[in-house]
Amino acid sequence: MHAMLDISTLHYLVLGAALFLLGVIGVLTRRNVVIVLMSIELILNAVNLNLVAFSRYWQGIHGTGALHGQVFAIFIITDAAAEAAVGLGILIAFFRNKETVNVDEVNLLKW
Amino acid sequence: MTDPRSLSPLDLETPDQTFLDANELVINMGPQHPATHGVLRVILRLDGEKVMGLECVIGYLHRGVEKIAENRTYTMFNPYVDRMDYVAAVSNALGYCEAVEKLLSVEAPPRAQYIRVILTELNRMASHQLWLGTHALDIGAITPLFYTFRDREEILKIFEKYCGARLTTHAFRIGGLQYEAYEGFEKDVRDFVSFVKPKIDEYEELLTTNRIWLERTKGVGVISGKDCIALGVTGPVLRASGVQWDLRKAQPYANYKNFDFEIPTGQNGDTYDRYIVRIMEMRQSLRIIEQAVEGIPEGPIMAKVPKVMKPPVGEVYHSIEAPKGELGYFIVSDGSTQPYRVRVRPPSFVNLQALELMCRGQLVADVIAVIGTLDIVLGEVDR
Amino acid sequence: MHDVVQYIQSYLESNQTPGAAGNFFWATVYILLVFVGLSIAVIAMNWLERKILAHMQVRLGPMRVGPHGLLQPIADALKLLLKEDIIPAEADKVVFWVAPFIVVLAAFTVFVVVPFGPTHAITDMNIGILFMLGVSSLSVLGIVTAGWASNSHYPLIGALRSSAQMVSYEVAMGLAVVSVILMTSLNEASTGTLSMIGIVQAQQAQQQWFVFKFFPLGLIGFFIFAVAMVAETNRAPFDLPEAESELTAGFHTEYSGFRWSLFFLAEYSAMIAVSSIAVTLWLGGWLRPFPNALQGPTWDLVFSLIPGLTFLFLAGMAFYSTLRMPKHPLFRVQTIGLAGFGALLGVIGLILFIPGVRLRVQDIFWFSAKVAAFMYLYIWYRGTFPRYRFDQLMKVGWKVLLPTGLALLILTALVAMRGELLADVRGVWRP
Amino acid sequence: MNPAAIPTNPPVATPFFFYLLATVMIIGGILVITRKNAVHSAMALITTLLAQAALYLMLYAPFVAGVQIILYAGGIMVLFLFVIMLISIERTEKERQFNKQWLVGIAAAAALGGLFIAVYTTTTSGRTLFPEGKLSYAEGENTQRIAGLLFDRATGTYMFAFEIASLLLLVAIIGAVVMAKKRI
Repeated sequence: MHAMLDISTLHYLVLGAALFLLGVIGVLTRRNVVIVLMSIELILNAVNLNLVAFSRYWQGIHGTGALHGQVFAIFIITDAAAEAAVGLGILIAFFRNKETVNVDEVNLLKW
Repeated sequence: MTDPRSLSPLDLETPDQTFLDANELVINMGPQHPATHGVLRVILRLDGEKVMGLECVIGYLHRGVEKIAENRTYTMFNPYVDRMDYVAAVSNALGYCEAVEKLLSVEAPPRAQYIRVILTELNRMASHQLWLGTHALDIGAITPLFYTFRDREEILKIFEKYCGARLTTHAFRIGGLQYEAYEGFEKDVRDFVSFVKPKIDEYEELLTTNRIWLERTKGVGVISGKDCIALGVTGPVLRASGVQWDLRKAQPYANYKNFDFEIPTGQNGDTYDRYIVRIMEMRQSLRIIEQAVEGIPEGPIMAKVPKVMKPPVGEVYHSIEAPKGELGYFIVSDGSTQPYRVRVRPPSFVNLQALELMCRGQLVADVIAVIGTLDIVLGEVDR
Repeated sequence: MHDVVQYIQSYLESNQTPGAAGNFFWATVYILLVFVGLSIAVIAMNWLERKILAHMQVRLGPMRVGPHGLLQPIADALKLLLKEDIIPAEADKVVFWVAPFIVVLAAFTVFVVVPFGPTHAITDMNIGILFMLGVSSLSVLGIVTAGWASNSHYPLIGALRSSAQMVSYEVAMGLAVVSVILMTSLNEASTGTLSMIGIVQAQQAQQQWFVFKFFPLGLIGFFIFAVAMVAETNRAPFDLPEAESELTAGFHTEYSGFRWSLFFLAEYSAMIAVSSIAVTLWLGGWLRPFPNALQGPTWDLVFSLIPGLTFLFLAGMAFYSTLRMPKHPLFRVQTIGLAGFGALLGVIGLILFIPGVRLRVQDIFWFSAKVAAFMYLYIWYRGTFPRYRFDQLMKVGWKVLLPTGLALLILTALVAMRGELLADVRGVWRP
Repeated sequence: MNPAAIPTNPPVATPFFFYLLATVMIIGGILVITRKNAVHSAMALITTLLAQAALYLMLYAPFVAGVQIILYAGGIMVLFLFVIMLISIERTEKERQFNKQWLVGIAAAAALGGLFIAVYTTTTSGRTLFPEGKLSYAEGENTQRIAGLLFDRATGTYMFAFEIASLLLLVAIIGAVVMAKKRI
C-alpha cells in the first residue's frame, strides 16, 4: 500500500482537530443556544476521536492493549448526555421566561 | 360544579397553562377526519396532548329540513325525517307520525302500534350496534365493527323485506302503516332475536373486561346527572349518569306501557357506563321485541285519516325515546295542508353541547372517545 | 479464473459468516439475499396480515387480484409507485425527502447482524445486540423529522408521541436485553457476549433457551421485551403515533405514494427485526426444538425433514384450494395461478429434501418459523386490542415495565452470581 | 497475549473509507455551524456522529461505536430535536445568526488551529509524535476488555470513576427535571 495513503494516527488527529475547530467557531460565533450546544457536542466528539485513536496507539504497559482511551471516550459520552440534558433543561427554562433562544440576550442573571 | 349555563366559554377556567407559557396548539379536527362521525368540525386548543378547550363547528350537513317542512304537506314531509338520524330512520318516522297523529287527534290501531314498536326497537338495536362498532373502532379495536355490522345486516334485511328500503325506510304513515307485515315477519323477528342474543355476549367478550378498553373508557368524559339535566342531555348518556329517565316509561307512547322492560342506568357517567347502558339497552330491546312479537293483535293497520290532511289550528309537541335520546317534534298548524312551522328537537344536537364540558382537561384521545360515546349523527345535528 | 472459483468455494468450507471470513463475494451475496428475502417477507406479511385479520373479523379480505388475493400486495405496490409524489408547499423539502430514507435505512441495516444460522449472517459483530438496538433506535430520528418536516399539526403530534414512546420503551427493552447478556456469561470463563451468534451458542452450550432460564426470570424478561417491541414498532395496541382515529395517520399523514410505501416497508421490516432479536435472545435463534434432548442422527434427520414437509403441506393446501375454486370460465386464470403457486411451493419443498440443501437451510427455516410466530402475534394483537391512550402508554412503560425490568436485572444478577455471593458471605461470617 | 488471536484479515480499502468518512464529517460539521434552521443543523450533526461511529469501527473500537450510535445518535440527538420542536424556531430563522464577536471567535479558532498544526508537525528524531498504532488483541474481545477495565475486581481501574459517572447522570436527570418543570 502506498505510504501516502496509509492511514496513521495522525490522520485521525488532524480530523479531530478540524472538528474541534469547527466546534469552537460554532460556540464562539452563533447566537442560537441550540446550535451552540450542538457545537459543544462537536467539540466533545473531536476529543473522543482523538482518544480512541490514541487508545489504538497506546499499547498499555505490557503491550496487551489496555483500551484506556476507549473507556475515556465512554465517560465523555456519558458526560455529553448529562450536559445535553441539563443544557436543554436550562434552555427550556430560559425560553419560557424570555421567549428567545439567543445567547447574547442572556445578559441578566436575574429577571 | 357550577351550573354550566351560567358560564360563557370564556369564563370557564382553563385547567392549566401551556407547558411553555407560549403558543398553544390549535388543531382542526374535521370536517374531514376519520373519527368525527361525518362532518363534525372540532377546533381543539391543545397543550401538548391536553385539551384546554374546544369548539364545535356544525352545519356542514345542513339541508334545511325544518324549512322544507313548511313547503310540504304533512304526508309529503314524512320521508324527509328519515334523513335526519339516518341510522335510526324508523324512530324519526315514529316521532313524526305520532306528533301529527296527536295534532289530528287520531291514534294508530293496536296492530300498527305493535309493528311500529317491533320495527323501532329493531332500529334501536341497529343504531346501538352501529354505535358500538364505530365507537370501538375509534378507540382502536377494529374487530367489533365487523361483528356488529354482520349482525346489523340481519335487521336491515328485515326492514328491506318489510318496506323495500334498508336505511331510510319510510316505514310508517300518519295514522298507522302503509304495509301489512309480510308473510313470515314474526318468524324472521323471532329468528333474529335468538340469533343476536349470543352475539351481544360476543361483543361483551371482546370489550367489557378487556383491560385496555377499561382503561380507555373508565373515568373518561365524566358528566354528572345534574349537568346532563342542565344541558338537556338525554338518552343513554343521561341514564349512564344515574338518572332514570326514559320516555318510554316516563311518558309512554305507542303502547310501550304494555311491555315489561327495565331502564338500565349507570352510576359514574363515564364512557364505560354509557357503553354498558347501551349494551343493556340492546338486551332490553330484544325483550320488548319478544313480547311484541308474541302479542301482535289482528286488526286494521291504518286509522281513519283524511286523504287531505288539514289539522286544526294549534300546536303540538311530541317526543319519543330515540336511540340517541329524546327526539321531539314541535308542529304548529295554521289549518292548512302544510305545517306552519316544524321544529325538531334532535337528541344528537343537544347532546353535543356536553362535549366541551366532558372533554376539557382530558387528552386528545379522549375527545375521540367522547365524540364516539355521545353517539351523534351529523345528519341530525345539522338537519 | 481458477482463483476466483477458489475464492468463492473457499468460503463454503470455512464455516464462518462471510463477514468473519472476510469474503466479499459471499458478503455481497448474503446482503442481496437478505434484502430480497426481507422484501418478499414484507410482501407476504402484507398479504397474510390482511387475510388473517380479515378471517378474524368474519370477512374474506382481498379476493380479487389473483387467486385469494395473492397478487394484491404487488398491485398495491404498483399503485403506490405510480402515485403522484406530493410534497406540501410549506414543508421543509430536504428533510421531508430524507426522513423516509432514514427510517428504511435504520430498519434494513439491523439485518447485518441477524443470525439466521451459525454461518447464515452477513457478519457477526462483537457488539451485535448493541448494534441492533442502536441502529433500530435511529428510526425514531426519521419519524421525528418526518413529522416535523410536514409542517402540519397531526404529523407533529404523531412525531412527538412516537419519539417519546420509542425512547421510553427502549429503556425497558434494554434492561430485558441486559438480563440475557448476564445469562450468557454463565460459562467457565464467565465472559458474556453481545454477539448475536454468541448468544445463541451460549443457549446451546447451556442446553436451555433463555426464556426458560432461571424460571421465571427469563420468562419475565421475555415478556418485557415482547411488550416493549410492540411499542417500539408502533403497532397495535401501541400504535398511537399513527392512531388513525385520532391523528388521521400520525407522522406520515402528509406522505403519499412511494415515500409512504417506504414507511410501510420500514414498519414491517422493523417488526421482523425486533422479532429476530426476541427469537435470538430468548427462543434459541436458529436452534431446532430440543437440540439436546432429542439428539442423534435419527432425530437430526427427522427435524431436517420438517422444512420440506412444511412446504409440501402448504402446497397441498394450495392444491386443495385449487379444487375448491369455482368451476367457472371467469376463474380459469385464477385457478391455474393458484395451482402454479401450489406447484412452486411443492418444488421448494422438494428442493428442501436434497441433503446438502437440507442441512444448510434448516437453520434458516427454524429461525424464520419462530419469527413468523411473532408476526402472527402482531396481527392477533391488532385484531383484538383497543388502543392505549398516551398517558397510559407512558404509565405502562415507566411504571410497570421499567421497575419490573430493573428488579429482573438485579434478580438475574443475584441468581447468576449466587456462587460467588455465597462464597463472599462465608468469607465474612466464617473467616 | 496469544499472537494467534490477533486478527489475520487485514482491513480492506481503509484509506478510501477514511477519506470518505472524514469528508462527510467535515461537511457535516460545517453545516452544523452554518445552517439557519436548527433542525438542519441537528440532521448534519447526526450524519457527523454516524460517520464518526464508522471511524470508531475502523479503529477497532466497536463498543465505543455502538455506544456512539445508541447514545449519541439515538438518545442525545432525539433530545435535541425534541427541544427544537418545543421551542418555536420560525422567528429565530429570520434573525441575525452570528453574534457581534464573530471576528474574535474566528481569530481564536485560527490561533488554536495554528497550535494544532505546530504540535502535529513537530518531529523528534525524524518521526512524528504519533506513529501508527497496532492492534495487539483480538478484535472480538473489545467489549470484554472494556468491561474488564470498568467492572472487574482485578483489572477494574475505572470502577470508581464509573460509579461517579452514574452519580453525575443522576444529578443531570434531577437538574434537567428541576430546570424544565415550572412548579416543583
